[in-house]
Amino acid sequence: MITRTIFAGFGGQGVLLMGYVLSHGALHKGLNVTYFPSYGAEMRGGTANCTVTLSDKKIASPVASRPDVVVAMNGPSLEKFEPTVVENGLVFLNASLINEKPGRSDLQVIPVPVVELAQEAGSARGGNMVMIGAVCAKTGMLSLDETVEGMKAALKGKAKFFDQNRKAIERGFTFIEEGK
Amino acid sequence: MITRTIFAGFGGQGVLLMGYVLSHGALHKGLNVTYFPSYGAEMRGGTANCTVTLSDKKIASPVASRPDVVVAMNGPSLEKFEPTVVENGLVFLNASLINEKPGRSDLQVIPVPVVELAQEAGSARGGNMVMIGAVCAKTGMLSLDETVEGMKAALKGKAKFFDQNRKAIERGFTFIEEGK
Amino acid sequence: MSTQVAYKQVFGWPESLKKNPTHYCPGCGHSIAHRLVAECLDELGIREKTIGVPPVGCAVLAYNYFNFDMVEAPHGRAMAVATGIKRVHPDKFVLTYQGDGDLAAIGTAETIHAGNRGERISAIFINNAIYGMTGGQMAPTTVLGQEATTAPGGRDPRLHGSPIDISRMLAVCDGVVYAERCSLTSVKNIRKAKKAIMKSFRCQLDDLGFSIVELLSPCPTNWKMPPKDAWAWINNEMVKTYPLGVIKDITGYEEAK
Amino acid sequence: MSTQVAYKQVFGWPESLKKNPTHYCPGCGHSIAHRLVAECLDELGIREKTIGVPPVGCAVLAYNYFNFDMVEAPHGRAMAVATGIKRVHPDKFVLTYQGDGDLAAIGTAETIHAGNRGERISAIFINNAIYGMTGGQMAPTTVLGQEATTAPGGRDPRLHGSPIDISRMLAVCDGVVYAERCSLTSVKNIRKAKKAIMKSFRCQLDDLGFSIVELLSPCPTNWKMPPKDAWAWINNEMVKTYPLGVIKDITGYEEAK
Amino acid sequence: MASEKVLMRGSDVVGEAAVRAGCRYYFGYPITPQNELPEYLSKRIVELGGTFIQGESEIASINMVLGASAAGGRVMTSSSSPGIALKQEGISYMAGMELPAVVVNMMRGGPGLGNIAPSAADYFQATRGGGNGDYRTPVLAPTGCQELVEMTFLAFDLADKYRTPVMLLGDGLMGQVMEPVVFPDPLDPDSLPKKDWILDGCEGREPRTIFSMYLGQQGELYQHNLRLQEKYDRITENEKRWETIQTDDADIVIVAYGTAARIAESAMEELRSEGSAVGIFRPITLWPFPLPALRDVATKAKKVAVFELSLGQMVEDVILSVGERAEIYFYGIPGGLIPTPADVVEFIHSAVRGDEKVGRRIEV
Amino acid sequence: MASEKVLMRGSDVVGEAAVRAGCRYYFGYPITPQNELPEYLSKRIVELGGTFIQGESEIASINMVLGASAAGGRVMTSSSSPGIALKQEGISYMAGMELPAVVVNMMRGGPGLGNIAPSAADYFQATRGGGNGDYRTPVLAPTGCQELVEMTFLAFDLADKYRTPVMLLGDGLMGQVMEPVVFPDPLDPDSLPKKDWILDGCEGREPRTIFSMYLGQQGELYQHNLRLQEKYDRITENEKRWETIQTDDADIVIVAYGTAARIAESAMEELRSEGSAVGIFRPITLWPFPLPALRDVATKAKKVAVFELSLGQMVEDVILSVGERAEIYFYGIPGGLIPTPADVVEFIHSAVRGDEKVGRRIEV
Amino acid sequence: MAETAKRKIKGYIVIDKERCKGCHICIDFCPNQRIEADESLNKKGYFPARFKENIEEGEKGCIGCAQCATVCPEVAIEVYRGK
Amino acid sequence: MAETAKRKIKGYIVIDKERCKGCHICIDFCPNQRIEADESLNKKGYFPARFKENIEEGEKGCIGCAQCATVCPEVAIEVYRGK
Ligand SMILES: Cc1ncc(C[n+]2csc(CCOP(=O)(O)OP(=O)(O)O)c2C)c(N)n1
Ligand SMILES: Cc1ncc(C[n+]2csc(CCOP(=O)(O)OP(=O)(O)O)c2C)c(N)n1
Ligand code: SF4
Ligand code: SF4
Ligand code: SF4
Ligand code: SF4
Repeated sequence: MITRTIFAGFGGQGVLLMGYVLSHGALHKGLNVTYFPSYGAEMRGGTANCTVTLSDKKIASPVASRPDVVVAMNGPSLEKFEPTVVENGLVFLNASLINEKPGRSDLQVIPVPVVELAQEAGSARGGNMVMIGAVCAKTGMLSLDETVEGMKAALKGKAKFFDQNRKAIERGFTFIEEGK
Repeated sequence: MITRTIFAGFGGQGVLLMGYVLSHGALHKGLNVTYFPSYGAEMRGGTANCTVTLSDKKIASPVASRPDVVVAMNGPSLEKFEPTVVENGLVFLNASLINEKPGRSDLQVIPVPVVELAQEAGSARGGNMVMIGAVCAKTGMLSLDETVEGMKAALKGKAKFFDQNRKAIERGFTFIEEGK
Repeated sequence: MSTQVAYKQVFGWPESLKKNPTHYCPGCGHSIAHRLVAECLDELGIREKTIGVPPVGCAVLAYNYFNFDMVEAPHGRAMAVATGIKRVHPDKFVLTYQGDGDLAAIGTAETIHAGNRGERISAIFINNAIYGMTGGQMAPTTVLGQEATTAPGGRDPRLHGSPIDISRMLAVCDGVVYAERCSLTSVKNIRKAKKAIMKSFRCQLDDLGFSIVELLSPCPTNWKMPPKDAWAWINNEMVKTYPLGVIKDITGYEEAK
Repeated sequence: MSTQVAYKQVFGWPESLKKNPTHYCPGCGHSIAHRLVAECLDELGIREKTIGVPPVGCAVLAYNYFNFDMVEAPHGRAMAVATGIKRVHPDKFVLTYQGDGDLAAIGTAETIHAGNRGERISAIFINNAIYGMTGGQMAPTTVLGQEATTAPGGRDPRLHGSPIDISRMLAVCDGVVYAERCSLTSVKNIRKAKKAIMKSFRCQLDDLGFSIVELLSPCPTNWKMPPKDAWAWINNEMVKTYPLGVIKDITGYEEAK
Repeated sequence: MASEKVLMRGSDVVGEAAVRAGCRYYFGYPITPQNELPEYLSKRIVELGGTFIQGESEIASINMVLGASAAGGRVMTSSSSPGIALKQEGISYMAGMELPAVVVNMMRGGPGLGNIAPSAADYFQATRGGGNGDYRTPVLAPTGCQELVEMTFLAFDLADKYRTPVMLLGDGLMGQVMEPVVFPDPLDPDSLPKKDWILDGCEGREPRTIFSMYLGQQGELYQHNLRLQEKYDRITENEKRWETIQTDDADIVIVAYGTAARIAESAMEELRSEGSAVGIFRPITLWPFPLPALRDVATKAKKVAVFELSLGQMVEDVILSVGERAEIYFYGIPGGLIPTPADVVEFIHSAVRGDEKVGRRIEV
Repeated sequence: MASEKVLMRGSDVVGEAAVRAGCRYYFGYPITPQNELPEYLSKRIVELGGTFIQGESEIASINMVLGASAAGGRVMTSSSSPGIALKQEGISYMAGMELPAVVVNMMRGGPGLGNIAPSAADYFQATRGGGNGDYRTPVLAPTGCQELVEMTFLAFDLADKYRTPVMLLGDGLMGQVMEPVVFPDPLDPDSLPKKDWILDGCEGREPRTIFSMYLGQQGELYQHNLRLQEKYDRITENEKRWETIQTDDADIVIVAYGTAARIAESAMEELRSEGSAVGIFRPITLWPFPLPALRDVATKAKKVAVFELSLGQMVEDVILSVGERAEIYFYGIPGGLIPTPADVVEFIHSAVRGDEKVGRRIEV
Repeated sequence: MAETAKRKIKGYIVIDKERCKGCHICIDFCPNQRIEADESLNKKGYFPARFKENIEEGEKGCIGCAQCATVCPEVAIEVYRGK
Repeated sequence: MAETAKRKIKGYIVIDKERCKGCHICIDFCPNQRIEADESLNKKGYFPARFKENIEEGEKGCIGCAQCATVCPEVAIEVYRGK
């Protein structure tokens, strides 16, 4: 089984960190993993994205021309990556920011109101953690524990953030599990 | 007919100028000619030499591994080029400086006391002009007039030296023609 | 807009700037410097005879913003490229626009010798004490103690050397007629900077020689400061290493009003 | 030699020089500079811990003359090469020996930045105002009016720029602790030059920073003058552009006797 | 001790592998996409008591490397395409002076400034010597983080063994990818074999000199070049490395290296799942090029398909290896795009059909 | 008017030919063995109202060339091997920016500082682009002074026609040799075709920009490279040049260019006088390499003998041209010696016998 | 612009909301606190600056001094002054 | 060295004739004119400097001051001084 996920959004939305969390969690779980950030144009500003590939076998290319999962944290990202998702693929939307809906009807779309959920979990800045929680919960790529372990490894040394982030990840899980 | 001549000596002895004179004279005469100076090591001092090739046909390589004529203005040059001369080749020696004799017995050796002859011609510094005169006279590569024309072309613009140099060249010719 | 009070635009878009959005970060000094250059060209009416050379650095895309002829130079070589242009078109106006890595590290030789030859070039030198484009590495102008991604504990003179003052070095050259250091971090300083740029341009138009205007410029992104703090850091800290003011002036110009 | 009067050798061959004949032209300053460097190393007893970097220039073969470890540097890059060596062997003594083309033209950036980093290197800078090795082209230090094969009518500031004073530029750098200009054209000047070299070597041994000794040096061949006239030209003409003396000294050393 | 499996970015992997291989000297100038490597080392190497200098330029950096190497240090520099172009003179000197060092090129799109997307358009420069003279540098082209570890170690060893600069050729993708890696035990630099040619002051011995200039009129430079050539022949004889993937039963073999090989492998998986007998021949050393091995594989398969992130550079070595022994197809993507397995699949479809819809047939 | 026959040194010939071809801008840095060229121009070009600048380095010089070219000037630089190595970044930029210029390389022995004897060891660098990225520069390899005149004119014309840097590849011997030459009439620079892409201030038109960076995510750099490739294909199609000498009846054809070809011609004369049917194939453009022509000649002769002033660079192009159509022998003299016809005669004797006493047989 | 506002003020500014990058330097530099941060993101994802058109009790209006525009790095502000 | 000479002089010099390049700088700098140019070339082709051993009437002898050696570019002069 091989799963390719693209996380995308504005520079400041912590999309690369989501990818780290997933990658570290997968390593913890014993999977093969590649993480590949957009290191795009040699210029400031703009959007960021990263591709995480998980597999139980050796991973050849770390690039995903046709991702299984897309996590869009803003409108331009949705626009850019929607066409690339595999048929019947999964699209997560930052519902706090994105009003548009994907045009394709084959896709399974999961809108996540990340800002609101993060606020509920204690800090409005934890939107990316909520989202990664939701992604892992929905796809089953990582369990809650594995996701939290991934987060800790990704933030190695910054223990003071662990607690808050765990709460946000949990909120993402419950959002999927409980549908709200 | 192709004739390759190497002129060699100390840096200050005007060996390159001898080559110029021969080359320009040959151009004047309507021959094909190549002139190739030693541009040796990227360093100061040491010796200088040049190779002049005359021919009535197209000249391929301007380099002479086996010259027909060698003009040695000092001992080290004789040492260096003697072994390269063709069988029965011609060697001109600056007899004012070189006491050694070539070891090869096949060679035709012409010692020219250039300093003394130049003094006779009016200036001790004209040794190289005496020598080129002697060389042209002996080999018949250029006539006296052609040699003088070559000298004028080589020194283009420096007319004030023409007279003195002509005298020295003539002295070289008479040295060969009259044997003294 | 209004029928009752007549409003007049007192601040707007200079013609020498294209109306493209810039890629610069919020609070970056590059875009201010762009505007000042553009305003000066407009006021001198020389946009159409200007040829500019941007750096490799954050301003590498300056040709998307400046509304005149421009040619890219390899990193550090803007002064050499500008020299080539100016020698072909001595009657045109040639400027380079360069960062500190470009002008004072890899381009040191080109900078010093263009100055030394007295090339009729105006150099706009954006000193932001860091490598912006490549992500915050130490610049030759990084001040002591300042953090950079390649000077993790802060710049230490023993390990990394001291901040370089290339404008003062240029001042040693006979061919350099004018060098001034300004900053982009207050209304007053920005206006002063504009005057300096104007003067530099005049040096070229009057065929006096080489001139350079060094602009202390904030890089909030790589300094890891909010724009406001970045501006304050220049005013409070950076000027200690790079005091503002005229470094050399043999133009003989009367002080501008 | 004599049985009646006891003679003692008061001037002889320094151990730090190999006994090879040099390839320098008659009356050239390079060989004098070699000797002074060698004498200083001998007197400090550091020959066996010295690593030298010659230039590409007439002194490219200096490793045939100096009797200590030496490594060739590409043209202009001696300072960078020396930096690499010194960082591997901070306890060894590292010197560069460079001509004006090498140090002040192609090597400008390497020179300025080695100085700026305060590398513990001693630089011997042979300023002969010309490119010797390549046959008399203009150097960045060629003085105004001086003829060169690439400045046929003599150096003209408008066409060729003005002579560069790299030692004064280096003095701007914090890392440079000592810079002095001497000449090799009289008994007194040569002795002064030796003192300066000694001082520069001490700077390194005492871990103070970067130092440079600039030596005005005759190139009779490319100046097309007899040696004697070349020496006189330095004393009478060249010093006008390059005045002798200390340019910077923050060593705190007491003046040598 | 060998490390646990850690998730690490390619550039950092090279940095960590370098210090574990005993490298204590790094000189370099920033350029995307390889800045993470010097950034990593600016901390790591200094912790270990080594030297990190951000040179004022690529040229200064390569010459600091030259000096440090002459002084006996295990030393490295890194850059990306235009920066590597600037180092050519220095590399040529080091080849001539027989000085070991590791030069990392994380290639980007060109020519000129281009952009920082992955590319392999510096193949000629790397394998034929972009500097002056008859010299070669071993070129290692890893694929993926674990191999970056191995190749970094190998690069230092080859450099010292043959006294030559060695090039490690990657690209931005390789430098940016994070993958789990295991590191071998760190080497103590003091435990490395002593070099008897270095400059460290002539105490107790004759002075040594290191140079590339041979002025002698007796053909000294000629002799020196023949000596170098002999060394290059030895390297060619002994150091060729390559990987074959499922070539045994393959009717068509993709020849690709580095990132292109990874993409090709994904394509191969897809093609195999469609039922095509596709294999991969991956040169690991680009110089010396594994000519005999490729010749064998190609002769057997009868069809090779060269896939390059350039408009055709390695393909020359493939032609030189294969000649008329197999049909050769070529497809190149010049710098500036991140290529995808789908492109390669299309290319192989074309090659299998024998048409030129994607890529082209090479006439030999 | 066309000049009378004058006796002139190769370097000066290039200088005079350049100004007659309308070149008014020269930027360069001294290096032996080509200093006579800038020295000549420092006077000549200034007399004509043009610009001569001795740059502070090769890098500064090539970038002055870049600027002058962008500004529309006919411009030239020159150097020798290590200096040309330093210009690689600039040349790569100019290729990417499509800027015309003539770059003269009077090669010397390498690697590194080497020495100044003739050499042809920069063939790879010249023909494959020693800089970064997928680019090529036309490379002209004249032999002798009269051809230096023609090739200098041609270099400027090709540069402008295709908007590309063009390399003129000689060596110290060629630069130092004096031979009689005739020059064509001087061109008035103002009479040259106007360029509609240059930068001269945007009066009355939209501003223009010239650059090599293509950041766009839509494959702009990719497209740019394909465009360049198309141009290179056109050049390959149209601009191949070569000379054959007595190949019609030849059983063995010597392949050599530049100085080596001159030496080879002397050798051929000697060999012919011995009764051997020897011919010469001389590539004049090294890139584009005259592959089809050589293929034809080789197929007919059945034996080719490659003679290079390097340890084997052009021989790769010969193999790519000839393949198994003929036996290929190689003999190379690395920089540092002035080779003699006698060496080549020995080599051909070996090749005719089919042994490897001098040179070696290449397995294809 | 509302009539009421205009009567009280000497000048006004127009901020190009999409050009603005939300550095908020202008907010700092306006002597009369006529600029504030918008609460909604623009298309690029920044919180742009917004001109405070309505003058509350005790506040001064815009005087068209152009200080905001002078410091604005994005040339996002046009300034108009009444005659 | 002749006895006569030695008695009169405080010092003497030894010039390495083959090392000397005939720049004749030393001749200029000797305060007592103790050096002159040789008339015959050395092996390299230079006219080397030569120490004037014999002191003529009215001349001063070598004082071993080493000025010649200090200025000699070739380190071709060794200087000896009497005690
Ligand atoms: C030859 C070369 N070396 C390095 C780089 C990478 N590079 C691009 S910009 C830059 C420095 C940027 O810093 P600066 O000049 O200070 O400008 P800023 O981005 O801060 O405005 C570097 C090192 C390059 N493009 N080319
Ligand atoms: C890269 C490179 N450029 C140019 C040269 C040619 N070159 C050799 S020495 C030299 C300059 C010599 O002048 P200087 O440094 O003043 O030393 P001098 O010979 O006068 O002592 C030059 C340009 C070279 N060898 N390498
Ligand atoms: S990185 Fe710094 S210099 Fe570059 S655009 Fe951003 S703030 Fe400006
Ligand atoms: S050319 Fe000049 S610097 Fe070089 S050795 Fe001769 S005199 Fe000395
Ligand atoms: S200063 Fe300009 S960019 Fe910054 S917030 Fe104000 S309007 Fe926006
Ligand atoms: S013009 Fe002056 S008063 Fe008006 S908003 Fe701007 S800074 Fe404030």
